[in-house]
Amino acid sequence: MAYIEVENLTVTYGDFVAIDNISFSLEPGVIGLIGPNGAGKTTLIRTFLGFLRPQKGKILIGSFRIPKDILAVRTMVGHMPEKEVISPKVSGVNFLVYCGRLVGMSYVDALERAHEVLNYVGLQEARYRPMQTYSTGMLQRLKLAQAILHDPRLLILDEPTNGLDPDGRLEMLDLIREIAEQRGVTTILSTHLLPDVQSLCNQVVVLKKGIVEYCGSLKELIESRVNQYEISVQEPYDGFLSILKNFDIQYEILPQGKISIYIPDSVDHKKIFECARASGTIIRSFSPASGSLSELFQDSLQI
Amino acid sequence: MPVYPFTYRPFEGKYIRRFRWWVVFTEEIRLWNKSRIFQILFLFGLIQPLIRFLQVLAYNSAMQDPNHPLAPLIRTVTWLKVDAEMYYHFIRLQAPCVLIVLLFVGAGAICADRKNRLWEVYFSKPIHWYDYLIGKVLAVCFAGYALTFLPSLILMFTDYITQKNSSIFTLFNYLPLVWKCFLFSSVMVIPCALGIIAGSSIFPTENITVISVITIVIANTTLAGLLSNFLRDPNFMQVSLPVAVYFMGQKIFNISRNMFFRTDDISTLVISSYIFLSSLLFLIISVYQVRKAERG
Amino acid sequence: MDCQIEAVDLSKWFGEVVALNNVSIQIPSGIIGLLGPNGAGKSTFIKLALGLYKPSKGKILILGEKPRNNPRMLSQLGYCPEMDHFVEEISGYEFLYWLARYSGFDAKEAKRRVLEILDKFKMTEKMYDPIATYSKGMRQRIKLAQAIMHDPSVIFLDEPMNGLDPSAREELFRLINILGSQGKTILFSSHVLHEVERVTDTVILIYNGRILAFGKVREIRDLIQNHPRKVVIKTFEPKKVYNQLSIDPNITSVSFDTDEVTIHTTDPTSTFKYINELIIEDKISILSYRCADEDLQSVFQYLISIHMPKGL
Amino acid sequence: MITSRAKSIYLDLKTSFLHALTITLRRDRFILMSIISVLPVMIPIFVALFSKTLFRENGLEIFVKLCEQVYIHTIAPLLALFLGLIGIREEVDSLTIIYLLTRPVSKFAWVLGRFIAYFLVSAFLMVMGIFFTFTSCVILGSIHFDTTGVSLMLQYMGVGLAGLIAYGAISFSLGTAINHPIIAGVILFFGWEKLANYIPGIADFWTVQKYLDSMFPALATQRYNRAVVSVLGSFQKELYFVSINRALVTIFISTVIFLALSVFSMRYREFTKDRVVGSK
Repeated sequence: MAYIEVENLTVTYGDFVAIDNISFSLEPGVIGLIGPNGAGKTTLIRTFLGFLRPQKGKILIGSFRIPKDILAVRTMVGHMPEKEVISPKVSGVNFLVYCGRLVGMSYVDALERAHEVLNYVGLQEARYRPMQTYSTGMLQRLKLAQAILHDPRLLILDEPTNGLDPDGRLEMLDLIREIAEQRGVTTILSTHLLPDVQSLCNQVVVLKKGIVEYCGSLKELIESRVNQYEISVQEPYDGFLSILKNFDIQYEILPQGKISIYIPDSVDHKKIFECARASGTIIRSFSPASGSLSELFQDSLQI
Repeated sequence: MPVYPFTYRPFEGKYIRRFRWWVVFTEEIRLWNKSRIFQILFLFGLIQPLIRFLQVLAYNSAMQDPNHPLAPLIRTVTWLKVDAEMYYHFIRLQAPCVLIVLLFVGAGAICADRKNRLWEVYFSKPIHWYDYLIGKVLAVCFAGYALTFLPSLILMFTDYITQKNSSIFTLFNYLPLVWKCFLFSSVMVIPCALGIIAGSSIFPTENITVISVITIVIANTTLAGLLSNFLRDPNFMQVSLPVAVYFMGQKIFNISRNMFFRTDDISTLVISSYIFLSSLLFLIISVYQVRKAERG
Repeated sequence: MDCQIEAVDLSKWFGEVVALNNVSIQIPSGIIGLLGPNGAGKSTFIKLALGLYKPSKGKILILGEKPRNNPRMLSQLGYCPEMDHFVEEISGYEFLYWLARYSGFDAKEAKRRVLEILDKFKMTEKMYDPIATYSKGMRQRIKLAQAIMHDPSVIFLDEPMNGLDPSAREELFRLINILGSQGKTILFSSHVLHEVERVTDTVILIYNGRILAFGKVREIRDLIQNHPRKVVIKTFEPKKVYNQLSIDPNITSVSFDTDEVTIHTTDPTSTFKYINELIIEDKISILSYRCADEDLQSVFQYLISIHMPKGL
Repeated sequence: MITSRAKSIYLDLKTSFLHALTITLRRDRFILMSIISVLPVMIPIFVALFSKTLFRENGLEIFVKLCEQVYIHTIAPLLALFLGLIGIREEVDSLTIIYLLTRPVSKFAWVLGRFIAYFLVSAFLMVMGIFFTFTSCVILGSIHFDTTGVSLMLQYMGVGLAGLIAYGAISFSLGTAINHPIIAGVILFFGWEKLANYIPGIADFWTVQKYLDSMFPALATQRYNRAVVSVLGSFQKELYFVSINRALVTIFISTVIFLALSVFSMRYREFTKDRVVGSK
């Protein structure tokens, strides 16, 4: 059952073709929309919301057609815009109340919901302060809060973890996961941070220069590579690497101090620990790797 | 002891689909009330109503007491008299305050939302462009009425209760006056509000909106003044929108003379259509801008 | 130690909110990461160093001089701000050209430099388009271009990685490394440790307006490695792992679930060593294990907890 | 040392001037202002079309009124607000000013360069406007292109330029020093100045308009009385009349003071806004 269907969609700004005749269909679930800067992710989202008129083609979300049934779509959609949104003099809770009332809640409902949602996204203490005193992370949370305020069926998040510190990023991802999985909200997550996609999404749409490069489930994209492990080792690990080389084990150094190791089928993974002991170092984390999306991303897109 | 989950829960309430503009309207008003500058400007605009209030009190108390020491004085000074014309002058003299307050209130109404990228949030909610626009325009108009029509109502009520022979039936005598005050206030406030909202929807920032509206008002009035001056025909003053509004007020209050002009030979149809058409133009501009943002 | 930036009792408050609280630090030349969560005071520190703010208390010296209202000093500084505001109608070329002129170059030199830097950033094809049409990455690049265009000796980059895709990040890392190898001092703020780690080994940790630590990444890594922590082990036989691990004296608490065991340890190094031994000796078989709190926030919390009196 | 400092200030001044000039000339509001400042030219033509005789009789008065009421009392403050105040305010509001603040530019040179650019652009518009008005009056036959006519025109141009300088300096200091400058500017230039002129002798010493008025050519001022000037008011006006020299000195001094004020606030204000967080 396809939830979102896009057929032959073309969107242009004047002469510039932002989205060039794309077609895909997606099932409910968490959908990753990935691509480099300027690939047309934001344009696609704005078209979904009816801010842009498509040049040609049609979009179906559920049973609603865009742009014909745009108001019905907007009732069930929560949108978290990419850019910083700020209403400087207004406090967080008042902003949310206003948003809720725009959707059509009564004042009491909106106030109740606003407080609940603020608690939920972790803005308890800042709720009465004007928004101009908020930090980037807090504004980001507030943006998420206004998107989930009215209990949407479809959540569109444009770069939700942009500008957040790692802690905030993990919290944001947890929030999104909770909403998406426990509440069964279909979520479109536009991002260029591949770990986010990897940890959350089950389907991806890869955009590049306005063209769909890949669309489908993430599992098919990343077939699990059985004999590959990701480990992190206590520094210094040069000795460890040279021992690995002696045993003809291939490795690759990843960012964040991690090492990716490929072991032949004949060798047990205990070998790695033995090598570590031989070089006097300690393995601090160990997990089977599932093929990194970032490699794939960079391979297939050549960016 | 049952423990209830403390997490995100689905919303089961009802959505109110109608009168969405009311939300925008109340939010706007709530926002200005927080601004210190707005409060100062508004209080400044309430100086004249206060003076008029004292005038009504003094006049009525003096006129009804023949032995009052001030009575002869008040009887001789015609401009202290409380009658329909006083309301005309009251509203007329409020005009500069109305312009300044409406500029403060309305200039940022739309362009600030656009600059702060709030449109992305607001229009992703199920709200029509016309709800948004109506809310904004009405809020700005409300500020105008709060400086003209509402004080004049209060003045009338004061007048009514300070008169000795007032009864419930004399209250009905005020009805035409209420209507006239409302008409004149509307003629003054609505084009002003629409013009400012139109400016706010075109120009990028609040400052540019203010200066452009002021430029248009001043250029328009100066042009009219020069034409009437050179051509020795005061009626050319109606080319100026503010003066056309004054003339319209004179027509509404049936005042044929004022300090400089005779308005008998000015056609009501011409000025009213002039005011109407310019308001329509402003409205079309702002509708075009807002609709473009909402519907692509 | 050559001291490029020196802060003495530096404080800055806005109204009653303290943004930076009594900071004293001497920063040597080289590439230095300014690390801290959102709202810790990184931006405020950079803006004070640039003279955009007047210190509320204390002073800040760059190369021995106060930067505020000091044109001679400012010609040595480059700044890439965090915020994303431009005059949108003008083109990227013009934006850079006038800033180059303001830096004191004549028309010919300014033009040469702008073209050179645009070429370096691969933006020549869109340089005459208005900035409003640029994508996020291009806007970021143009901000960087204006910061390094005039060959400053001290460069401040405020959250330069924000919103860049992976390939653009790579390019930025390369650029910072090149600039660093030319002997410039680069102070760049970030909230992601491994980003900083890619380009430098010296960081300043800043938290709630105070400098928490200043040193090598290695030392911070060691701190991460040595402070008490939580380890999550995934296995098919949690009971067995539980039994084996509860022997270790360093482990303060062990708990297990259907397929995972969570332990808290006071000496992670020896605990990891112990786990490694167990695996090699085939006493337990595991699927994976990892630290659950190996990030900066926990380091911050830990560092604060060291200095905090126990009563609090 | 001193010479190198002076030279660097001169270079900053030049850059700032050229920059301000190029950005001002390309703005939409420059086009709008040039249309507005040339628009009064249509009035003599319009009047002439309506009645030839009227125009011939009062042609000089028409020119004088156009210059005084339109150009000097209205267009000069408008130009100051439009090209001076908004030019500065735009940078501050969009926060692009911090790119400038981190450049090695002396603030004095920056303000002065901008001011000169503003003055040149607006002076160009004003001079062109007055010149075209004069020409159209000459062509339509009310004024002759002789020494009296030309000197009248030149005098008005001079007063107009003095007005631009004074209003411009006030706009600059408003734009750099306060947060809602445009409302303040409008109230000051179109509220206070007009109002204060009805209370001569006391309040009008604090307006620019009084000093500009006193520089008007004598020939013209004798010819017309403003409609609303009361007898008392005109008496007071004569009583507190300001001589041309004094007016010039006052305008010059106030310009210097206001420009110094804006340099001062450029140096000591913190233009960048930071969102700070106390406790999370």
